[in-house]
Amino acid sequence: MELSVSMKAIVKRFGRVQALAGVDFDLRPGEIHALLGENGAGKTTLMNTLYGMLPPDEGTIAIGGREMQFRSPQDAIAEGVGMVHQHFMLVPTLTVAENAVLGERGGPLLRKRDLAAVSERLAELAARYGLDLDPGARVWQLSVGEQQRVEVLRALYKGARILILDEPTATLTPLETERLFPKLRTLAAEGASIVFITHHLEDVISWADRITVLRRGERVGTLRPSESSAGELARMMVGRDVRLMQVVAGERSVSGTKEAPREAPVLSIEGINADGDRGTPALRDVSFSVAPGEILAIAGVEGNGQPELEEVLFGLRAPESGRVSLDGSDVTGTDPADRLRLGLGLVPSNRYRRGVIRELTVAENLVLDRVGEPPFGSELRMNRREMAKQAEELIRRFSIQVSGPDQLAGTLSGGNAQRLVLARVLSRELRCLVAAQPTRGLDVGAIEFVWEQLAAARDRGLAIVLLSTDLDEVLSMADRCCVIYRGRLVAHWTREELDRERVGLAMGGAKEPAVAAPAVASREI
Amino acid sequence: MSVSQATARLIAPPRLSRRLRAILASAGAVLLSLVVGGLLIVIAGGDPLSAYRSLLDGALGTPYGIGQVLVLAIPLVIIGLGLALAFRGRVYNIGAEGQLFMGALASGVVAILLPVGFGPLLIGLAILAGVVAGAGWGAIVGLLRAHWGVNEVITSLLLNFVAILIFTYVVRRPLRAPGSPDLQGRAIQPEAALPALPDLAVHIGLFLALALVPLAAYVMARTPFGFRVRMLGFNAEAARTAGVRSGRMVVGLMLISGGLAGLAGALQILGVAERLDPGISQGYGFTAIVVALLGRLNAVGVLLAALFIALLQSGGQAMSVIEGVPYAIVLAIPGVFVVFLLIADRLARSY
Amino acid sequence: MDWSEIFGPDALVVLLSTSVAFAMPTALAAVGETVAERAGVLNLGLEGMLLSGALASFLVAYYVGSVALGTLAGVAIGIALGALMAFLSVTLKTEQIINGIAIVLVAQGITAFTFEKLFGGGEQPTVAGIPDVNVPLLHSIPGVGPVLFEQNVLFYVSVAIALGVCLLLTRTRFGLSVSAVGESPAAAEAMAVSVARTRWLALLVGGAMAGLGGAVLVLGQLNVFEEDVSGGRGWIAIALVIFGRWNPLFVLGGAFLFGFTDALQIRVQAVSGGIASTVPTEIFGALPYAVTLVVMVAATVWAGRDAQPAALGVPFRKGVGA
Amino acid sequence: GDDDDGGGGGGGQAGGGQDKVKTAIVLPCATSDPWCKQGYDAAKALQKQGAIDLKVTTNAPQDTAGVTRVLAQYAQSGTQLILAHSTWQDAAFAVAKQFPDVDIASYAFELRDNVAILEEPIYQAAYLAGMLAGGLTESNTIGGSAGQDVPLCHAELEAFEDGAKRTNKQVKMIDAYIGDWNDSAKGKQATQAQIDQGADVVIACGGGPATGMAQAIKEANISGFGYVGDMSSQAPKNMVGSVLYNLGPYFKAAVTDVKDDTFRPAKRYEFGLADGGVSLQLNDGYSVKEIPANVMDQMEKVQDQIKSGEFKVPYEAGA
Ligand SMILES: Nc1ncnc2c1ncn2[C@@H]1O[C@H](COP(=O)(O)OP(=O)(O)OP(=O)(O)O)[C@@H](O)[C@H]1O
Ligand SMILES: Nc1ncnc2c1ncn2[C@@H]1O[C@H](COP(=O)(O)OP(=O)(O)OP(=O)(O)O)[C@@H](O)[C@H]1O
Ligand SMILES: [Mg+2]
Ligand SMILES: [Mg+2]
Repeated sequence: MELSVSMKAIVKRFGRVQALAGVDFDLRPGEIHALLGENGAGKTTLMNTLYGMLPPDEGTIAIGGREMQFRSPQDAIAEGVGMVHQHFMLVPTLTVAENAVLGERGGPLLRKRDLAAVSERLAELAARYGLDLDPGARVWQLSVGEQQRVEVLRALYKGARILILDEPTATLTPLETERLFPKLRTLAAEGASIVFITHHLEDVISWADRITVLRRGERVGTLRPSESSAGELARMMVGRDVRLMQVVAGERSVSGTKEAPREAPVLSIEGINADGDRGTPALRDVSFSVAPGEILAIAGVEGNGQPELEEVLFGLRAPESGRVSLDGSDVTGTDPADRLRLGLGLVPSNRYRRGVIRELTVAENLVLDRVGEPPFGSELRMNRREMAKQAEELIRRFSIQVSGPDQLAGTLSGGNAQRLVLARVLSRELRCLVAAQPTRGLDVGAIEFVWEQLAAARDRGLAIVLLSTDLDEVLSMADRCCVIYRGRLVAHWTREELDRERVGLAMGGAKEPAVAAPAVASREI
Repeated sequence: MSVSQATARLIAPPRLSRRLRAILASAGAVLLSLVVGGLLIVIAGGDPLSAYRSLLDGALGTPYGIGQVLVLAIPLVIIGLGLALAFRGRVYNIGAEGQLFMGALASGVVAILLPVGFGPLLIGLAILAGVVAGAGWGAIVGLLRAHWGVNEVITSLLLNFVAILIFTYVVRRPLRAPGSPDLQGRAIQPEAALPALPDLAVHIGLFLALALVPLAAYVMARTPFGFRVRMLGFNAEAARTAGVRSGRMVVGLMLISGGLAGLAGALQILGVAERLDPGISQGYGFTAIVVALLGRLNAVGVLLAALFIALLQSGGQAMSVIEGVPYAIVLAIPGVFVVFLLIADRLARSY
Repeated sequence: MDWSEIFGPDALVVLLSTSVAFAMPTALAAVGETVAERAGVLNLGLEGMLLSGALASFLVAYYVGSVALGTLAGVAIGIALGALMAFLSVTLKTEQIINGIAIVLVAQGITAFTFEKLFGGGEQPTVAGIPDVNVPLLHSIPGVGPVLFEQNVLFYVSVAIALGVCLLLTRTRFGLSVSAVGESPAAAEAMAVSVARTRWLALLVGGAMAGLGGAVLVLGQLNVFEEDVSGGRGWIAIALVIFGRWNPLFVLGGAFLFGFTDALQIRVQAVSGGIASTVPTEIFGALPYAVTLVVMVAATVWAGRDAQPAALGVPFRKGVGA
Repeated sequence: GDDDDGGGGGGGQAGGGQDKVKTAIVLPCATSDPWCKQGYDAAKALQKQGAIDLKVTTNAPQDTAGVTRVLAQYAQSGTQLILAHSTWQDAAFAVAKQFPDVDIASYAFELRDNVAILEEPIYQAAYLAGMLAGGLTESNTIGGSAGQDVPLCHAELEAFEDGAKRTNKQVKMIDAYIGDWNDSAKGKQATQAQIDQGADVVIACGGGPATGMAQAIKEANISGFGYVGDMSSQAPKNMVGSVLYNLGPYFKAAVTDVKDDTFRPAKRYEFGLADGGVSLQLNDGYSVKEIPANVMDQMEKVQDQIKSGEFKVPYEAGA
């Protein structure tokens, strides 16, 4: 049978970095093909060359047996290649239909009527593949899951027969994930070829027909799920054995909850209401508190208020009403500078937006929030020597892979950037830590490290609020767990009550009357 | 992409080999713009070689000529330093011209009206008034942006017009020079005039400008404040998360850059015009933007860029006088130069 | 003072019709700038483009004797400077603010030089004006008629083009690409919209509009050229884009509001006669700037900043993700 | 616009060519601008007569420091007399102090030993223009627009009004100050506003306002007076005439003083209507309407009275 895609010996360099060192990859009609690898292994880069976004430095690409030289996505789209990017490639201010039309060749005019025709066609496709969507909605109004559907729909609208999905499940609920794959299966059954990139080994095992593993720009192998196991795949990716999540979780539960002393809460919020960026309500009457030595997980799917909660907790967003207290004193109106001083730390959900400053060195980034404080100098002079010393120390302690403290932070891989953020935040004297999506997009090795750090911090007596969309993370780390849905806390469980099914359902909005307890505050202490 | 890579590149510390390439690029740009300038001179009917000789001669041939270059460079350096700092924090103050005029006005009012017989005190007060007024005028912009996110490019730009109108009113009505047929304000008290260096005929504000360069360099590179400014410029969100109070920083940067522009205005009044006179500036506040950016938002760079632009303008005037080519050519050459510098610089980076 | 001499129906019609006409150069430049900024490029070179457009159109009209060719020449030079801006800002990706200021400097020098070279020492040259044309039927509509339909041909052309550009942004594929490129260039590029190409075109449109504005100023209104004839209109146009929140129709409206306050202050001086001696004329002069400032601040406070294209001022580098 | 005569600055022979005064004129605008053209023409005329060696700078910078550099450059290169044709007192003083050998004439309002004052009594001619305006107006409304409300312009507009009142008691005058010397579009708008208020004879003060005024009267087909230079070519049918400022007598006097070594202590040069320094030049092509003969007679009579010193036009500089 003719291969739908055959990539041979693809090489791609970025300056001195060799992202791909001669990778072969092929794709059969009607198959779902998973692409696995650590952060920075080259998965996205490989697919970008297939999609015409990046020209390969060496190697050949054939589609349906014909060799291609894509100079732009335009060429690839014309050959039936569609891609759903890791970071969605949608213009938030435009409507779904406008996003679909974008880049399409055709007459210069684009009248209301033309857009209406597009909408109609989109609605048709949506109905056929069960991707319900309003083509007239503006993208910024859509949840992440919906945005992903827009991406898929757009690719189909453009006639994609080869569909690439880059980490499609990273931001979806378990429920949404479960809905996505059957749809992909339907597509594949109609003859389309699908590649999906993921870090979730279970998804791979349950849904892929074949699996290709990349490591450091090279292909380690291609196999079938039946020939493999999660542990095996993890070893292939990392090149060594990895303690899987359950292990970390198990250890923690031994040293954690059971004996954790119940003290007065460090951080508590009451009746918080807050608006999102576009002025629509994002948090409604949210209350909770967290005590020293415990991790309170707030689980939720993207688009339900986690980022806003993160911001309100750290003083980056002013709530419309409600109260935030730290160690008993009201800090509602204070800014991050004040809260840092009071011993609150934040591991931000978007590490490049809030966590590191790419243009500064690793050493500078490690003391971002402490310049001017002893021992790093005074307001009149920064002590560069102390900063360097601190950097060396933290780089060692947190195993940050850098060529030296003067390397620019922007050149770090995602996992290392996250280590840097953790190193900075945890090297302060903290009373309380807000950790938002601390392992998003990280590979298994890096996740392991972050979890260990958080658990250790908790064991040192920190109060930790963990905001996460990742069910595994919540199940592994939480001493207590709430679910946030549409801006409200809808459930509350202790560690003993936690259950994958329950949490997953609650994150998806399903009612669970048995456990849901609105009077969160009364259950504490 | 929250941070402009271009600014990032401007702010990032250059490496040595890059520095060499940058120097070569600048040299190339100088050469190219001299060629284009020469072409214009030929069109105007002049001889480019002798024109350029007279450019250098006029600017640097005599102590007085050198002094004139310095007189022009002083406000450019002072304003340029403030703008460099503000631009590092991505606070785009386009209103230095207005801040200069407000500073000049306040300092002139003090120097004309305050009955203080003791020169140094009067000068000190007049300068202080200039700094405060410039800073205050800048602060309006800063507060509007800090509190409501009002775009500072526009507010500062519009306030230029308003400041100049206020200045015009004062020199036309309450403080008009008696007998003047035109827009000229009263002369300052003789005690308030800045002493000038002999031969060079440069007022002693020169030393202030020169002292500000290392000070600004120190603030930018060595103090937590300078560091926070860079944080803000690279990534305002991350800076805020790391405890930088961005609102205060924006207001602070507007106070500083406005205050320095006000200082420049005060020096123009006390050292150059010695009266309230609209002729204290012809777009210095705008030229200083070019100075700040050409100087790569770097204190020493600002000094060099200011000297270079001043040399070009001053020498250009000499050239037009000696060679009889229209002065308008001189207006065009800095712009042409900047364009070529941008191109050459960019090419040097990519190869 | 008799306010009916300003706001009475007849007076108001006259006031509106002059302010609409005088605001036209600024309005054209501002609408063009809207296109460029919507595509993510802050073009501060507008003043230089207006000025060059003014000179080019004047020279061609003067030597060739054709207003139409003169207008085209103004547009052409605007496009040329737009191309320079695009080359620097899009192709070379150098700092947009400095590019714009450099263009203004070059334009000011070269126009002054050229004009002096050609006409120095002679009589001040003038070109023939364009007569007003009353649009049949429409001009007799009470109120609107005299304001909009008793103007010169260039005025009608300008209105048509300004509205055309508004439609270009809202009703064409190009307009959609412009919005996408200014809002999220990476997404646009992924959808095969060339960011570089779109920004180039947007800057060419912006340059053309500014050049046209210069032509309208000189050929439609003044019939003479002078050094710095643009008189800061380019800067005001940039302010108006932000004022109009990047919506071409609001920008157009803002330009006319600015023109109206400017005409109003002159009118108040004319009507009041004596008032000029008691109230400082500078207060009148400051009125348009103050109104613009206040409305802009109010609009920002009220509606927030989100109208600004997210990628405004940020050079796009292929392959460097967000 | 370059006009170095022959050798220029380099060829200064010691002693020999003493009869030609080495002169430079520094102009704030292009020589096509009426103000600068008047100065330029007067200097050129002296050059043609062989009285001076002439160098010209046009479009000089507007800032005091910039002008100072230009003037200093001339002073340095052996120029004897600098005609600084704008209100450049401070720059002139600075250069005069630094280069005590040079003589400068400028629109100053204080004297220095080597800086002479040029006066511009254009208001005298404006008075005559006003007299005609009074006779020409049908609406009894006249207008004047100026760049700034400074004494020079204020006096001109007041004199225009006074003159008009002399021939027509009912005349009402509308003033406007546009706040800008160069913006012709605003100047045009100001005149149009006055026309809308019923003005049918207008005058202006300043380059931008005057240019704009010329365009406005042409469009509205009403009458107006040119400012400083002969502006009739800009509105050939509508310019009644122009109030001229003739620099010939001024420059001639200054050059003669330099030549005769009588320049110092420097003096105030003032040549009014009587001395040909200002005049009202009528435009033959004017055709909006007939100038009433009696008004013309009256005007000419007053003109003679001014010349003979019998009548003095009041100088009202404003607040
Ligand atoms: N535009 C670029 N410029 C320079 N280096 C790049 C660029 N894009 C990717 N790289 C580098 O190439 C390598 C492969 O990156 P790629 O994004 O393909 O990894 P990935 O496997 O998709 O990782 P992740 O799981 O984090 O998404 C990394 O070292 C990365 O830093
Ligand atoms: N240190 C780096 N980190 C991230 N990306 C890099 C780095 N060095 C190079 N790249 C990427 O490598 C590619 C080539 O770099 P270069 O700077 O030469 O190109 P460029 O400036 O984007 O070129 P052009 O102006 O033609 O678009 C770019 O896509 C750039 O993003
Ligand atoms: Mg990646
Ligand atoms: Mg990836």
